Amino acid sequence: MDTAPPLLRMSGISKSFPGVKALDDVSFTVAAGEVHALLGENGAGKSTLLKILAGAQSANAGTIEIDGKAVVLANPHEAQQRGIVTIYQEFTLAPNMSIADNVFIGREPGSRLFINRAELESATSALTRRLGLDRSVRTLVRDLSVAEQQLVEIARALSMQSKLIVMDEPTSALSRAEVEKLFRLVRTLKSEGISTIFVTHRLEEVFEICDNYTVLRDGRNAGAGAVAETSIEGIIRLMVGRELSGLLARRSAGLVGPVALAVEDLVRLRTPTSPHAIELRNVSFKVRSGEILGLAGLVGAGRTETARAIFGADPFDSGRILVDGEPVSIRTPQEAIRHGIGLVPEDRKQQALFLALAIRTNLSITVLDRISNALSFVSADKELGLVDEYRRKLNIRMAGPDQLVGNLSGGNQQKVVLARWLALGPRVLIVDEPTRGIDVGAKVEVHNLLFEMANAGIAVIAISSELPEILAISDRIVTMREGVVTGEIRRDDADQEKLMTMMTLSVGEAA
Amino acid sequence: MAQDKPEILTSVPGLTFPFFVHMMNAMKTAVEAQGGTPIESDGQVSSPKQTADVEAAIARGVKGIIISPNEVDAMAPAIQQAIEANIPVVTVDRRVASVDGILAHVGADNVKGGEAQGNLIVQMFPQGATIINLQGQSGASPAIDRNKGLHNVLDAAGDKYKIVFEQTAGFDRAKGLSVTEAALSGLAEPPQVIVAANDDMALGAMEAVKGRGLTGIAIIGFDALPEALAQVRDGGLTATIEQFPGKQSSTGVQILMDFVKNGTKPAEQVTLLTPVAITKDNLDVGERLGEVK
Amino acid sequence: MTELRATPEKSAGFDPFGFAARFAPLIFLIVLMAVFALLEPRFFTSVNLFNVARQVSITGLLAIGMTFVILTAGIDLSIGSLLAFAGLVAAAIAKGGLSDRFTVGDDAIGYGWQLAALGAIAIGLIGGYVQGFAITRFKVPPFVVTLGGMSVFRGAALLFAAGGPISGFDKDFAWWGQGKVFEVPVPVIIFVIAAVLAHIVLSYTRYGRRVYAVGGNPEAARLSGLNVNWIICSVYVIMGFFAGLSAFVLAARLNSAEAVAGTGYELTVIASVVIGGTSLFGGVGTIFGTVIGSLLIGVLINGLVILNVSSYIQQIIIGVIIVLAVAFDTFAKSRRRRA
Amino acid sequence: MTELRATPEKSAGFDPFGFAARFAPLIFLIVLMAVFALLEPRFFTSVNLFNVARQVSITGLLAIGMTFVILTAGIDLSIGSLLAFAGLVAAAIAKGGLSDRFTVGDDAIGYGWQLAALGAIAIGLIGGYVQGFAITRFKVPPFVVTLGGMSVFRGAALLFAAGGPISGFDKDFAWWGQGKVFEVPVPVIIFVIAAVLAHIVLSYTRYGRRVYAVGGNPEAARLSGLNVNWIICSVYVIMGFFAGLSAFVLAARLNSAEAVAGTGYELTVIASVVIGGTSLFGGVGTIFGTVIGSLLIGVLINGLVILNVSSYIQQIIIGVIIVLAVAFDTFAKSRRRRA
Ligand SMILES: Nc1ncnc2c1ncn2[C@@H]1O[C@H](COP(=O)(O)OP(=O)(O)OP(=O)(O)O)[C@@H](O)[C@H]1O
Ligand SMILES: Nc1ncnc2c1ncn2[C@@H]1O[C@H](COP(=O)(O)OP(=O)(O)OP(=O)(O)O)[C@@H](O)[C@H]1O
Ligand SMILES: [Mg+2]
Ligand SMILES: [Mg+2]
Repeated sequence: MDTAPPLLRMSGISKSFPGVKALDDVSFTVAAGEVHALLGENGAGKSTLLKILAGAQSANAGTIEIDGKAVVLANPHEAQQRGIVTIYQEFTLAPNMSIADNVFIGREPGSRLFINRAELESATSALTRRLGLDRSVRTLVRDLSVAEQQLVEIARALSMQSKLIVMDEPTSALSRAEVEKLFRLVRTLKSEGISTIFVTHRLEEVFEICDNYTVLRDGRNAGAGAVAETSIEGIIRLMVGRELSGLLARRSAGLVGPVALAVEDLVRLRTPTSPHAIELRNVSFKVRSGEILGLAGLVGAGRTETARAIFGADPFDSGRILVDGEPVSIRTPQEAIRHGIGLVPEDRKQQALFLALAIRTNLSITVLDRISNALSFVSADKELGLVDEYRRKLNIRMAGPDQLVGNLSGGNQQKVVLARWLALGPRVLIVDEPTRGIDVGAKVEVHNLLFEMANAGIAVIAISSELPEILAISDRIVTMREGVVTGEIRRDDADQEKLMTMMTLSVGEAA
Repeated sequence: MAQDKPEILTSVPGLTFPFFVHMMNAMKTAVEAQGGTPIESDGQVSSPKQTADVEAAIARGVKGIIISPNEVDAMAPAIQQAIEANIPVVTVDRRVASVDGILAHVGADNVKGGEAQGNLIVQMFPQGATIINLQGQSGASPAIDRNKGLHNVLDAAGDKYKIVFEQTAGFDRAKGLSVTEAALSGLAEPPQVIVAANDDMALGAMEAVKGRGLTGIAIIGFDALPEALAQVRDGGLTATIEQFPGKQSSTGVQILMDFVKNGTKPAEQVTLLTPVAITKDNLDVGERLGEVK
Repeated sequence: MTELRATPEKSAGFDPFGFAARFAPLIFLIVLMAVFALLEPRFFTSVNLFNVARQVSITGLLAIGMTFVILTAGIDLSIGSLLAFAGLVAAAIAKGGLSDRFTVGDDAIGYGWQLAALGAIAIGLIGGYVQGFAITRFKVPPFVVTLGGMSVFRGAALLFAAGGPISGFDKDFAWWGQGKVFEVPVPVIIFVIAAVLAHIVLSYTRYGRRVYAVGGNPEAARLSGLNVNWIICSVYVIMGFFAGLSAFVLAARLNSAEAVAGTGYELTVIASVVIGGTSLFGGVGTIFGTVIGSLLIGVLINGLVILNVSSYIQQIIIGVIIVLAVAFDTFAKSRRRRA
Repeated sequence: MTELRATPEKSAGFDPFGFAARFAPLIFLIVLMAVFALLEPRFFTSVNLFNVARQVSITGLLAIGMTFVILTAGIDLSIGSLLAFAGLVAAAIAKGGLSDRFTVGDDAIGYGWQLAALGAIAIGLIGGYVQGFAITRFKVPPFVVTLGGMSVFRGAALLFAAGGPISGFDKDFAWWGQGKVFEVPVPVIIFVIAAVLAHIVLSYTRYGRRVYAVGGNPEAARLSGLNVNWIICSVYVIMGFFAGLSAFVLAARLNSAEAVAGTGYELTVIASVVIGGTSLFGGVGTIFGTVIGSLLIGVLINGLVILNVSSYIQQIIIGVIIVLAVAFDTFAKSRRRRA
């Protein structure tokens, strides 16, 4: 059996985009029944490699062998025929169709012509139950949260006949509970002899679930091996090619200033635009300038809703928002910005980026007033200066300021969004999952940026589903569950277990 | 394009209307018969488009222009331009009064045609009549003129001629049908006359009347298309108006070519042909009767 | 789309907002008809209502095809021209050539309505396929391809018939447009059958689901292994089929085919589809809505004519009501989400 | 570092694919003109080229406004009707009312071209604003609102002038459409100035940036603090301005204003904009492209007439070439990606 060819062998894969060589002579091997981690910094070429494997893009050079036989994967359909099933990094669902329709699209049970709806729905709900997605299978995908949508994508992949499941950052939108359910499923698949390729920027997950790893750096192979024989530091070294600089020193809590933003009894009922949104019930908290307040909670805790309500992105029913002690009326994001509040939204593609526009346009959109003259002409010098400043500060990898944002890797896109708000310099900045899909190196950079901002006197509210991150960056942590604040704790007193308990408390217990 | 084969611009308001298709064919045949080369221009029912065509023809250096203007006032500047470029212009059907120097006009006024319809109604129903009037496309000048002519006569003839229903049907057969259907539903009594501003609408109205199983309604069209002549012959339509587009065209071309070839100016600057209402009795007046089998 | 919105709230008894959201166009239609009936009782006679239904059938058939197209976020501006061309071809076949184009009644020789219908539909299918091919193969937006097609087919129609009509068919041909079965006009029967079939295809077949998926998120559909190009091309072929079919029915109805037939139909038809709740961005819409939308426009035009409103003012009223109908639909849907 | 690798390709000298991608419409235009010039040398005379330029100016002005609209992923079907209405208002003002509508030449009394121009532009602005308001406030898709507007403004124009034209203005008025400055027709000068200004606004000002942003991703624009509704409304106002301006120029050019003016302009104008590389999905496009697109259509129409192509065949050729032009653009851009 030792001589048997591996399940998948990709060799000599190269791929260029205008101005960027995304992959350069990359080789990649996956054995049957293994869970293989594909790692690398943002823009290293992971997604590009996997899209080539999925038949969604074509390589400029290289060969793909499955079970030792060379294959051509001209389109996603052919890849699926050969048992390669992919969960893409980007959203690939039809928003106006139900969960069941999305899961089985193109493969509906039934006769040649007609769909058997009953079978379709029961098959779907069997899958969603296994994943812990607690929704009617008739719910429209557009009414789901990002996390739930991710689960639908996973369900779709699991519903297909497969030999190899490719998961490009499946956990970036999930919290711990769903991640564990997913891992349980991956182990089951493994026991059935099905291989998994797993991409993540949360390196601890690699050690939890993966057998082997391959690291890419700048589109080239940087190393590979067995997970058991390496460490997080070892992998980081391969990814980054240098030692990571540590976290910045933070200003001590004593220097924190007056209350910059106070939220009092915020109530938002099942609401205008989203019938399934979390109801907010009497959410109150304060954040001081110079402080980083962590908002922790499980999926559906209502953190995003709170942030959007404060920012004026969605209306709320009652409650007050005070900026610098003064009650303010905020009904639109524009008004929020006028009061010095900024929001880095959860979903960068849908809510933050202008994918078909240049990086410079994306970055300067919030500060146009500042970089233009009295006649409202935008100064090219100032704009390019701005791009240059943040390209250095955040180490954004781009071909140039005129490159389209849509062509950046996911992590670099996130950095552009952050840069946009940093450039504005708000008094209160809310960041919703600021490091989703960001590599370890960049994560440190983003954290340092948040510290810098706090040090500069900005009040920061950080929402994150990663408890280690919350613990690493917050001065103080507020926990939420199902639209209710369940507790508050100083960072120094907190650890993962305590937070977990607070996050799962129900209302009565919290009081 | 030699000197002996002078190029002549033949321009009509719109080649989607059978009336103008016939006019265009008559013009082209006449130009060729007179030893010229016709340059075809379709105004596409748009004054700017027809203006553009005239300008293109001036740039091409045509020796003469025969044109039926889409709209007399709007086409005046283009015709002025041609005259300033020393190109003789003959207008057909619609007369551009505001420009001096037009070589000749040969026409059968649309207002007169409308009057012919009105006169026929008065003659057929001396006791008075109830009338449905299907107007042409809103704002189009033949629609305006024909409607005006009809009203000139009927309004003067007194109260006994009641227009019980008046709507545009856009010169379109399908609309002629649907508007007539609605009108017949909306009226307590079927009308005695349906008068339409072109044959297409009249033929549509005829189908509506047939569909209702009504008889004895006089349906009057306009344009004397072969199909309408056939229906007049077979009793589907009562009458249609002949404006002699072919004769207008050939006369116009004759005048133009005489001038282009010999420099002869016409004796009469304006030639007006009187529109005639064609009924079963005078079918032979129809210019295009030959096309009917 | 409304029917896709699976509702856990269903069991919660009658939900007036949900009802209003789902049936907003229907409610609007009923109100409109009530207003017309009040202003002019003759509007509500069976003769007139059958008239409306028959008039609606022609554009309604086109609207069914257009629903498929718009569900994929496409658009087809060429339908009026394609209809004219297909109608002339059918007429020429029925008359056995162009030489006898005006012979009236049963004397007309020819190849029969069967071949004529086939000819019209064939032209529609070919026209639709060519456009679908250009859209998927050359990646030219549907708006542009069908704008081109609009010009090309009109030119072809004019050229084919040298600008003139072809008319006077035999009784069997005319029956398809003018006949009745138990008081119900034949075009109405054709329309109803077509609508039911199209509804079944869109709601219950694999193909229908795929049309929604491609419209909802083409990239996702592609990555799910669907042959997106094939599906997009197919909706233009379906549109072409309906253009051919309605060309045949219209020719039979008017007892004549003309090169200028169908001018401006594209906008009326698109308006019908959108009033029925189908989204121009694709992925959302139903045949039921389209039928209501077509009826709404038909009723509007007929009602205003019956009331003998001046044609200038008619245009103003029609424009305003189209906007109001869609605004009402949007409003009802947003109310529902608030509830 | 990817960013380092990016540079060598740039300095590798002339990139033919990049050039072709950027200037595909221009290349297409030049080839078309060359073909016409070869087939008929008289096409290339300065008189004729100025003719083309003047003819293009009217629709070109509309296309500039339409570029703003399409950049926000909108569409405006009402422009032809709005133009007709605005033109009639200008004409009525210039003639001092409707009673003297046919008085010819300088005898015509009235309120002068200044007030007439203002009147036309005011109608355009109001018409645009009302539609922009309906789009942003009632959340009705632009396609529907402006389809309604198309009907309403046409009705209003017909009603205003009781269906008939108004004509015969004084010399000063007519100069704006018929005059020349050093051989260059006045409409051409207006068009060029407007194009340059629009280009500056879109490329170099805050407002321009915001228009692109709203078109690129309205939700992201809203969350970046832009007043999306305001911007969307504003592009319809700009479109209205250009409709009013070109109504004035057209009336001056024809020495007459008609209620049926501008019929079908919406499609020609949208085609010009799209041929120029502007995406119907918003966020992508330039005024330069729009100017090229307008010229392309103008040259096509003029060239075919000069070549004496039969009018029916002209329509077929125009349809095909519009599709080819956009296909060529798409093809050039995709080559660039591949390279
Ligand atoms: N369609 C495209 N056009 C141009 N460049 C692209 C395109 N897709 C990817 N790239 C570039 O290719 C490189 C690799 O991108 P890829 O998405 O594979 O990175 P990744 O390793 O998946 O990063 P991340 O962890 O951020 O998802 C990046 O520099 C990116 O900018
Ligand atoms: N952009 C949005 N607009 C309206 N509603 C939204 C939006 N995003 C999410 N929602 C709604 O909010 C609900 C909960 O979202 P989500 O799960 O993101 O909550 P959360 O507390 O922010 O949790 P997390 O941040 O862990 O995802 C979802 O059911 C979804 O319908
Ligand atoms: Mg990636
Ligand atoms: Mg969230």
